[in-house]
Amino acid sequence: MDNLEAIIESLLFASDTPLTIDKIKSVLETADRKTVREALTNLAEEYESGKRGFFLAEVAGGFQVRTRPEYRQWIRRLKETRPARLSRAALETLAIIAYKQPVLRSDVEYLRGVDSGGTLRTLFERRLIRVMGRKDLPGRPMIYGTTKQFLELFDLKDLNELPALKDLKDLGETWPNDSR
Amino acid sequence: MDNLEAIIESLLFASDTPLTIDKIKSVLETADRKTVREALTNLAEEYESGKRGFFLAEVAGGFQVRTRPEYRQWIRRLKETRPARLSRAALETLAIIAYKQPVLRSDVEYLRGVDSGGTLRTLFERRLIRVMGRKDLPGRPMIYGTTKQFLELFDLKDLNELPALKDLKDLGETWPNDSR
Amino acid sequence: MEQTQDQTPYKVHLGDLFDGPMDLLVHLVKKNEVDIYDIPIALITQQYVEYLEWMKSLNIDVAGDFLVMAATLAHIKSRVLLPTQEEGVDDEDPRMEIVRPLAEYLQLKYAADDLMERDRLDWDVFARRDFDGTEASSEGEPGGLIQVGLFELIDAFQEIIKRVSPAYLWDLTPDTISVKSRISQIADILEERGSMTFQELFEAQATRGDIIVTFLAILEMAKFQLIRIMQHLESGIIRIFNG
Repeated sequence: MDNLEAIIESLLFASDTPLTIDKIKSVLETADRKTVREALTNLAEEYESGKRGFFLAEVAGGFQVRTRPEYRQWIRRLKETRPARLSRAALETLAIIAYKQPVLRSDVEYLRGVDSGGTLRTLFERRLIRVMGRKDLPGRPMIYGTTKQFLELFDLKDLNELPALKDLKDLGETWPNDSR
Repeated sequence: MDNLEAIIESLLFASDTPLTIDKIKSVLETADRKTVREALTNLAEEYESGKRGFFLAEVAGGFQVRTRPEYRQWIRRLKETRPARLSRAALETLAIIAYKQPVLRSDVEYLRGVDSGGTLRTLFERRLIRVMGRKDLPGRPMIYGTTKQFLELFDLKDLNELPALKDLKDLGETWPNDSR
Repeated sequence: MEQTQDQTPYKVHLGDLFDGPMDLLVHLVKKNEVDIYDIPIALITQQYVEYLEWMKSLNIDVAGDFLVMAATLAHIKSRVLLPTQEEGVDDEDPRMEIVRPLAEYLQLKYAADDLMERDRLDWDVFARRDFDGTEASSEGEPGGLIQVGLFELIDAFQEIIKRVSPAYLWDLTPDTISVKSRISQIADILEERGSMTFQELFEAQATRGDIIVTFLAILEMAKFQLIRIMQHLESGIIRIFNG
């Protein structure tokens, strides 16, 4: 491992948020984007081929070292406290906002058929959605969109990486999961 | 790297505090102390020989992965450019200025009920507020407002995006003095 | 909640069982194993209504949303069963009124599933939490600090409002906020350039509302002596300067 890679590794390791290439570049001063990207690619390959306990995830426009999903059970045992789960309602509301953004609350409620104020508030508090602006309509309603934290949570590089909406006609007998 | 080592590595990586051998043993259930110790020794040697960005430190009776001391300057640089963290007092003061701007220090202090010189200075140093002018009153008190950096910190396009209090009410927030 | 259970009878809301009428509809379509593009509307409507009746008989609270959907279904059913008066032009299957939103809703339910299948942070994968364990962390930071988000800012503001008298409550309509925003923009320009003409100020103001907002901003800034307004004697051009 060369020195630059080791330094970048230490930065990734010390950061609690994904680091962009530009961020790494600005910290290192001397390096250019290409060099940083190469070092990141090398690190990613090394983690992969070395079958390490972690891997390099490309999320929310940056890079973050994360533990391998296959070890989830052990880490959950270590952490004991379970993270707050998203309710089915919150998840569906979030999916609507992710796919339809920029979107109004009334659009969300039209799709779901129910008042969604409380759910929106929850998503807001968890910083998964944000106000993108206001619509030029009576009452100037807020326009919602997803946040960086949303991308981080679902391991998405950017919004383009959202899985394509399924064509219902191709699905046949399968039904969406439900908690019920 | 064998599987046990990778799992232990992922545990060390995900933990906020040093892990004791007993703790690791209890999480893994099957492993004995000797096996865990051997795996830790192997990891420590690997980090050393591989000249990685981190090393395995034996601290407070446990083990913790830490960034290498020789890279401290880079990590410090990374930390310096981290987004601002604000105290509760600073946050309150900032909220008043955001919603009430242009606003005098005396108004801020009236609302908060305490001297706010210190927090104003902090916000000023973080470039979250600015002096917009001086009021034609004895002592020519300064008039405060928020900055571009404020918008950036809160991911707002402009001040129009600052949620109005009625928006919060719509999201189911209880509102004091609401007679309806 | 547990303490009050003795006094008040436990009441279930239909909304606790189904997210909403759409959700119940999905359940019925699924249960009957029918094609959503060819819904037997009479059957589904009947089952839907029976469901609501059954719930009511169990003293389960049925929210208005569910009743609205029942009415919609009944209306569609009647249009399907009764032959249309005017034959011809745009004779769409009346069921499309419910099929379209239902299909879209289903599609998003699948999308929600797709999201859940990804490697979620703090569930499937874990990242480093903080800077502890780095060599540089020994410097530390002053205690009692929190990471800040927009909602924390608002909460902080609400806390303050709770403490002050109602007489001091001000009305924060979006309009007053637009004025504040405009003040901030004008301050930015003046900070950069020192001055600008009145004309420039109103340029690119798309709507009448924007012009009024700008005007109110100028008045407010003048009141606070943030700007000086000057008019050239000969040309008549009005110019505003950084106060």
